Amino acid sequence: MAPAEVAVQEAPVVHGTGRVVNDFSIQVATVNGSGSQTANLVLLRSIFRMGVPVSGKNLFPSNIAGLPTWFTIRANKDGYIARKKEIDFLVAMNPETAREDALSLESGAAVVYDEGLALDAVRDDLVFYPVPFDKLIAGVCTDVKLRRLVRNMIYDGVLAKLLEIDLQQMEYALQKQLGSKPKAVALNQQALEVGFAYADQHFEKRDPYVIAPMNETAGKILIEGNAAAAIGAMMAGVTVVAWYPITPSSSLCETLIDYLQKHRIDERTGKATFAVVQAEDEIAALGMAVGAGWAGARAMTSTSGPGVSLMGEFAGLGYYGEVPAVIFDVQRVGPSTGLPTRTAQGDVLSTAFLSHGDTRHLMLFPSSVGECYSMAVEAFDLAERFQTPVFVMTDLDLGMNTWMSDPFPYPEKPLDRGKVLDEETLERIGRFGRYRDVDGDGVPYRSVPGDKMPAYFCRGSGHNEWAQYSERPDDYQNNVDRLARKFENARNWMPAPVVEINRQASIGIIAYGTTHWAVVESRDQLKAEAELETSYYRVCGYPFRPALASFIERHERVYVIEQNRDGQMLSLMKLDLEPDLVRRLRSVLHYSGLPIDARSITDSVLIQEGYRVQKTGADTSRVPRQAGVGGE
Amino acid sequence: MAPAEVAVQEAPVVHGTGRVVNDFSIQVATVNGSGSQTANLVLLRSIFRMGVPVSGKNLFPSNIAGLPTWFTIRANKDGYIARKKEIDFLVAMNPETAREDALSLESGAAVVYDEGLALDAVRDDLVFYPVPFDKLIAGVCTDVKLRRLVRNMIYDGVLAKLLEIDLQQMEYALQKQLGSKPKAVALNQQALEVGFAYADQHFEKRDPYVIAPMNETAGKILIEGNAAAAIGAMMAGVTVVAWYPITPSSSLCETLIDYLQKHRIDERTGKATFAVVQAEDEIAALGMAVGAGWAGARAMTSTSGPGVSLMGEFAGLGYYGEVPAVIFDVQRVGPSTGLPTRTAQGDVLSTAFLSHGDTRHLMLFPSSVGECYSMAVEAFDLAERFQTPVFVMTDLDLGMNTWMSDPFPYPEKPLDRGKVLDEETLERIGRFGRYRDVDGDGVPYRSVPGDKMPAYFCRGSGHNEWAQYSERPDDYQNNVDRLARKFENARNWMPAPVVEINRQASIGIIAYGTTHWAVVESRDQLKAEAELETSYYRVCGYPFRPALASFIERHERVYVIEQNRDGQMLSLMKLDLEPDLVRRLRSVLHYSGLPIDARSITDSVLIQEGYRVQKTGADTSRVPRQAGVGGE
Amino acid sequence: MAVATSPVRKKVNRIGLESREYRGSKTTLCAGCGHNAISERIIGACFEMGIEPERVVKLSGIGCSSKSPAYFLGSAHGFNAVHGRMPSVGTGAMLANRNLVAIGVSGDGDTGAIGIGQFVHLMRRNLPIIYIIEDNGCYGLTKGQFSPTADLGSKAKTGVVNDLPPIDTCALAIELGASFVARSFSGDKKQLTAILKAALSHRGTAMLDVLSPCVTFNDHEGSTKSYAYAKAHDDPLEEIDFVPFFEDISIDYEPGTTQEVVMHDGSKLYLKKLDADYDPLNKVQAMRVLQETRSRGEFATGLIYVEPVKPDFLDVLNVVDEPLATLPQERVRPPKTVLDDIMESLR
Amino acid sequence: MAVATSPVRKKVNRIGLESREYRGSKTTLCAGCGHNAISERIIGACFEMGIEPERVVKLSGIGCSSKSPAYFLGSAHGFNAVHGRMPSVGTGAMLANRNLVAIGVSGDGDTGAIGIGQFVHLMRRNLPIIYIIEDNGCYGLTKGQFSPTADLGSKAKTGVVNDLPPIDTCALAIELGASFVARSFSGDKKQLTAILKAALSHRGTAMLDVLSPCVTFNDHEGSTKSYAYAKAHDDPLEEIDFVPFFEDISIDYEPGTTQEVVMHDGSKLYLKKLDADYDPLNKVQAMRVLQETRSRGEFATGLIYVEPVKPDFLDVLNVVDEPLATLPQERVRPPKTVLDDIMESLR
Ligand SMILES: Cc1ncc(C[n+]2csc(CCOP(=O)(O)OP(=O)(O)O)c2C)c(N)n1
Ligand SMILES: Cc1ncc(C[n+]2csc(CCOP(=O)(O)OP(=O)(O)O)c2C)c(N)n1
Ligand code: SF4
Ligand code: SF4
Ligand SMILES: [Mg+2]
Ligand SMILES: [Mg+2]
Repeated sequence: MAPAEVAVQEAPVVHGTGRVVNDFSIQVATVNGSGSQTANLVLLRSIFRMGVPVSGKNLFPSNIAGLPTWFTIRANKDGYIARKKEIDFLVAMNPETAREDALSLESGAAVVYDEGLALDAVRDDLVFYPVPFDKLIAGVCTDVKLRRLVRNMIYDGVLAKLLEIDLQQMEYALQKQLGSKPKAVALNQQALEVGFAYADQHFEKRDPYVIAPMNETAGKILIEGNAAAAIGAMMAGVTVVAWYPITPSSSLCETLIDYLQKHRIDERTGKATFAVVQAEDEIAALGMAVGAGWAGARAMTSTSGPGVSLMGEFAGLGYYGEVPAVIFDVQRVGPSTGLPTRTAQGDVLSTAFLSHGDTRHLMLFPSSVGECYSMAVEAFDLAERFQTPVFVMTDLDLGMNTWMSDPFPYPEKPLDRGKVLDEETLERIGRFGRYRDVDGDGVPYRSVPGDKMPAYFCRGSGHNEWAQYSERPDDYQNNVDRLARKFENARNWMPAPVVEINRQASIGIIAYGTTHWAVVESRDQLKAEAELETSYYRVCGYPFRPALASFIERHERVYVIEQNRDGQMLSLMKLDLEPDLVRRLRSVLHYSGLPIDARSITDSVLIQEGYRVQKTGADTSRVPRQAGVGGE
Repeated sequence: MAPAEVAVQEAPVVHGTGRVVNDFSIQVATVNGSGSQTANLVLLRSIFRMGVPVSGKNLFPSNIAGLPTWFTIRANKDGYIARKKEIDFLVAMNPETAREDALSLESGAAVVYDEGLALDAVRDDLVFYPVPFDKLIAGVCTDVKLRRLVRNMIYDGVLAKLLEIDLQQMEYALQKQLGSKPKAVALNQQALEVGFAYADQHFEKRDPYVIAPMNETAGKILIEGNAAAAIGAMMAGVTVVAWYPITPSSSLCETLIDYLQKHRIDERTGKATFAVVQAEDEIAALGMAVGAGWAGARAMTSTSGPGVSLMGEFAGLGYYGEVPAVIFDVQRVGPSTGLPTRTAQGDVLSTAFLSHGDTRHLMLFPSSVGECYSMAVEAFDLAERFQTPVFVMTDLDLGMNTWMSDPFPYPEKPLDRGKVLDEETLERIGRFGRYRDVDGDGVPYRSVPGDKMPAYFCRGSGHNEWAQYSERPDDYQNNVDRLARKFENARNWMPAPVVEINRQASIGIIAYGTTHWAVVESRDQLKAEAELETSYYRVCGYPFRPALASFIERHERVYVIEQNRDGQMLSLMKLDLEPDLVRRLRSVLHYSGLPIDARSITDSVLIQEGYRVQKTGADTSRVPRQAGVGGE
Repeated sequence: MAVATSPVRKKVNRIGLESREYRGSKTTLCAGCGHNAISERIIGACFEMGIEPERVVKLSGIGCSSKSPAYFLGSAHGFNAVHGRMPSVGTGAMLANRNLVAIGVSGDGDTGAIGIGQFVHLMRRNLPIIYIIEDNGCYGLTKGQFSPTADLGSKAKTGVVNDLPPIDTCALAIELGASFVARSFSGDKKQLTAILKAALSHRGTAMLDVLSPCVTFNDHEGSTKSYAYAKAHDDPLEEIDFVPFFEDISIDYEPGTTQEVVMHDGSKLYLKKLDADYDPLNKVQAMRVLQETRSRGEFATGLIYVEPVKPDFLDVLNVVDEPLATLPQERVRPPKTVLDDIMESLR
Repeated sequence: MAVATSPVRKKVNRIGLESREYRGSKTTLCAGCGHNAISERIIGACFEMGIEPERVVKLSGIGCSSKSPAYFLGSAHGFNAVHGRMPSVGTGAMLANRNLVAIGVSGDGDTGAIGIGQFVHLMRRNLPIIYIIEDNGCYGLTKGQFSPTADLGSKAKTGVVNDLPPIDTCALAIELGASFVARSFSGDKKQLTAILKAALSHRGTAMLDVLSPCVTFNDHEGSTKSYAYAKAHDDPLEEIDFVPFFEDISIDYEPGTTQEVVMHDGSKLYLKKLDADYDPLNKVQAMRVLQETRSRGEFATGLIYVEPVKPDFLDVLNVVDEPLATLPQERVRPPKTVLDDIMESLR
């Protein structure tokens, strides 16, 4: 079903100087629950502050403490921030995986590790930097409990020295991270310095990797997609939030609560201009959002696959009763509970048709944290404009990892509350029929409880234009035909695709969501390695814009690249497009749970284009053999 | 989206004699809850017993009592038993709709009605038979309460006389219906006779419609699809049934309970060889079936659209944990609560992809009560063979209406319990790996709690071949690739399509489920009216058999006929087939909630083939204007 | 003597509305169904209390009972949601606009089976809503299957015997924190109206379990309440007033007394009206009374428990007084400075 | 003096198994998590009772607690279902094979929130299963959100305050008809083992609410149980034994006494062990004791209620003694004559 994942080996780009500047990845291997988050984010931010494009991805297990975790930072002067398969610089802190971690490196990679692990006995073709962490930390801190927490900051110090990262930027980043806890800052700062000093005194630089200042991040921010979506929801004026915790979506609502509590408390009364409920489950969460949307609130929920599967019945009610609601689906790996802490784009097809009986849904596909923000705002407008549930399809990679971005612009447009009945309209249209297609666009007017406009009865059972219960075939058919028209009209309101036409290209690439970042890099690889020119179409919404067909028409072969087994977006296209266009489509699929990387795309496209590609190992080296029994 | 429904008028086939023999439809218009069921079924069965092909369809509202209901019998010497749009003979018992009912008839139709309704004042081009029901019933029965119940039997008597139905067959049918209540039989018999006598004395036959004995039903049975499926489940050896009431599926489990209590009580101990639970909802119902299937039972549930929408999460667990379960989806009109008492084929697409994250399901599509029976048996075998949920997609028309059929054959094959581990197998395969693809067909072996074979841990989270928790990319990918292989292999185990190749035909027709019956008739119409020869492919299962592609290949244009708005089966085909074949496919859609009729298909095909078709009224005449506010 | 002729003045309530302005569409339920009587009482109570219909939202799940919101207060908004999920929809609606008066109608199947999870959590939240269970011990709309409040041992028309004990929704509601819990009978006009009026002036969850006979399906041969059973086991049978089919049952009895109600199928219901001096403020006593009456095969009726000043869910959430739904943009979209500050903090 | 050397005989139970044969995989839960201690007690109780592991099915939903079935009885079948739905899966399994011993493990989130509906109905059915709630007042696996058993007023790490009162699963279970209801504490080895052993010999639903500290997330500043709160409001603070992080809490106290347990975060739990002569057969009293202890801020521990001879769900359904799952074809497919008769009846 899926093409085998093959990959030519990427040689580290060694410059004339023998130095690899701003183009490598660092991986920190720890145990979850051991408190390495601060050290890793400080490392990330300090590189970012030096003006070098970065991304940080956390590969963590689905439990709370005690299992292997990897944090990978990619610094790349060209702005490639997708996951890269190869690790150039390893920090091995986890005794359980250290051997395997070291074995999986390419020859010539560097490894900072705890002295006691004696990794230099495992192989001899790496650059070894053993550090006596325990000894060093003992000097920093007497409290045994605290040692565990600041120990990790030592490797930041070591790396600062080895990678030539500005220590001041590290200190700034530390301040940023722990600013509210001065004692913690001081302690960590000490650890940082101890690490730096140790490296300074004991290590001779023997690997080529360094960070040098650039000017590529000025003005930019670092943020996770979930936080970005939360800010978007707040700026969209969300008033009712009902949610149920689930990885990887929980932090969306949790961050939102934080922001709302800070910025949406009425100054005069000290009361909240919002209501947030942790519901008893996802059915109730969407039920509350639907109830609130019906009663005029801007309402939302946020969840992941299992939650979406539970929301089917209410999603259908929202579609047929025509109730606005925004649902963030931060996708993780399915089927079923699947891999709760891994990323995928696997809910696309089932969400499009979520619920029985000719139901269809609008979907948005943010690719970046910036779009998590802007599409969150847009989703509320679309939900009210089209009076229907709108799904914002993000994923774990976007939602929970840290991304660079331009700062988010303040919304230009006022809130679009859609066709809410007012006296003027009522006069114009005469009698109010809740489901009457007055304007010929399939979108009827609605009134809202308490607004003194004519009331109506909302229901999931058959109804006519006047919102009366009806089992008449003509009423039924007129109504669902109008719904189909409304859906069709929504096409042109969906966020526009991002299209890059390359006049020399006979090959097109289509992607969406986080797959974008690997595509950007892969297109350059295709050009560099095989002189393959490509055009690019990034899908931002469903139903598709008409531009999709014209894009495909311009190209002989079009690769649809996505992170699921079944080629779900391609499937939606098959349903929509003329067979002539469908014939041009090919699939590039990646579904290991890890974020897609450029190499996998490039190789798959090259193979499908008839090139011979040298095979490398499967994309699994960075994951524990000892994946124990347990799990969410 | 849907072609407008147009229809040329079908002229009643008047024979040389001026008599229309065995080719007309009778409609009885009553109020639900008024007890006309017995009279209608007696009428149906008596025609059936005279050897004439018949079908009976009940058009009822979604409430319990007091709203208009229509029962339509079609008698057809050629065996066409799909719904026919035109009514030839009306029995108007409902004062509320009588006027409208009469107005909707074609000129020349006959109407039996309650004297007081004075329908002859409404129009004068019908054949009128006014009957003084109240006066007649008063003579039969003194108890006022009972009068209401036997009153309807009078029209049976009147019809027996007018349509030349054998009174003895009516009496037989009455006996069959009420055999256990001798007093009721006697009373009804009297009413029958009174009606017959009245017609005999007062009416001169002025309409052309008569029933004459034939020999087309000998040995056949009359049954509803739900009862047929229940018998199938019992013969499949079902042991655990968990269900939640919902129209139109409730009678499936209710009938099953009846049969099980009669035929599956252990003679020696008086105990049940089955367990039936009315669950608290559909989530629990499927959860119980999955738990029971995992523990080795043959387990099932039965529901309709809203229930399926709630079952998403467990369906995904069944797919990924590989647990057998049989789910009957007796489809009704959606979206949402929709029209609970109307028929549709609207859950096809959402059920195929029910649940997030690359989940897929096997589906069976019975067309007849015979297939409700045989596919029920088959579904349990397939569920165990492929260790996965199997959906049997029937609909309200099939499930709740009364159909003729050949008697059901006793199953030839023994139960296929699939790959259940035993000592011999264990020896052969060495170590037991629950999710190991030992045989290369994607189907692993399973053990069952209490069977003393090696145990395993079943889970919806990531797992490897040994059923251990795993988050490894390669484990994940290997496993879902195997699942895809398993699904692919199931293709050839799905019930074979029923294919009729017409060598002269350049046009193919594809249908499934109850649509079949209208297709049979429509193909004859196409031939008779436009000399259009057609081939026919009836889909019986999903994933599709490879034969589907070859069928389409043989034909220039292929019409996929179905009862939903969105062309759902056609959509599934688009996903599966080469674009070259997809190009040949066209949709014929019918989604008014009424069973599809041949005329609608014929007209739609003719129009799409470029013929000019005379338009008739929409298919809505038989449904109340006064559809009130209320509803399920 | 000449009399001044003035148009007949219809009786109006304190906000100037006539009773008919509280009516809804014509019912499509069976004649004699207890649910219809309850609709009448809701109409009456809202009229008498002078509730503004446009402030009311009517909410329901799916079932015969859940249809009834269409049959009262026709000028109020209504939402007939999905089966068993009225609580979440009602919660959302009240969050959107706390000034609404929410009247939720559910069935014993809608609440006791598929909806019991949402019921539990609504009670726990003390959402301001009147939550009425129209309790007939069966699934009316799907033709008479047992619901979780059906009598143990009763036998349905299909022959199936109910082998599980009934759930007591009042006891559950009290245990879970509802601040107003009552039980009544659809035909007890006086008591039900009084309870509804009290509920309309209560702030917080008012849970009303209203026994409401299903004339069509709750007619169980072999049931401990059935006519046949009564005939065999009850001596003073001849004294029983046979209530004809399709006619409302109405009763009126004194506080402290027990009333035997004969249902349409001849089965009997024993209602024990709480004493006039019963103290509904005492939770422990309320639970005890429920248990005791239940063990005698009786239903305690009346206002069983009330906690008059418990903060409701909106208070707990500290939501502004105005409806969230209609707050203007200035109050829900923070100014540019806020966004800029957030951006700054992320550098 | 020469001593005969024989291999050291490990202690075996009545069916000849060693204790280690009741172990499962290595836990992946946090060190010190109460759930681990409960797994140990299950291992101990099953060993002591001589349960055949191959007759056991381990069932769970989703959560840290729901992972624990992997950590005991490794040779038993297990099913880690979906969140909150263990009851239905367990019901199906027991229907399939009534000879199994079902041990279900759930969390307070898994049961109290998403799963409360299935919980209610399982209790009502008196399904033969040991239903253990590993109750830590929070959602461990999703990082510490409040569950429905969280203390009113406690404050999570995110700053959110829990503003709803806790659900008492024991009171609910008794009200709903469970035939064995107990509460204990993960660290009370003696009591918990005794209760588990009793539960293993009970036929019907044995509902065990086991308080089980989450060392990682149930560490709520501002909670009424928190260390800080205790410091401010409690005089004899210096007497409190600070329980170091990541170490099991274990306690042992006498019937009739109240034990103050200091949790990892310094918060306190008050456990009131039922008197030695407490009569668990009395339902009314059981409910009263629960209410009273609760109102004092204590948790009653011990076997709170038992109804020893209540028919279980399989009895009620009158299912044959053999597992339905493995009945041979002859017993589940009626003979041809039956089908023929049915066909005849449809002519
Ligand atoms: C998800 C779902 N499952 C099942 C149904 C079918 N259904 C409609 S009403 C009903 C039961 C109604 O019983 P109750 O709530 O007691 O109301 P009553 O009709 O007795 O007033 C059921 C099961 C449905 N509409 N939706
Ligand atoms: C349908 C669904 N919703 C949400 C989740 C996410 N989830 C996993 S565990 C859990 C809560 C667990 O809490 P609890 O049952 O108390 O177990 P604990 O971890 O505290 O032992 C949640 C919400 C899920 N897996 N599935
Ligand atoms: S079926 Fe029963 S509950 Fe439904 S309307 Fe009729 S009497 Fe009422
Ligand atoms: S997070 Fe809490 S509940 Fe989960 S394993 Fe750790 S201590 Fe236990
Ligand atoms: Mg009911
Ligand atoms: Mg918990």
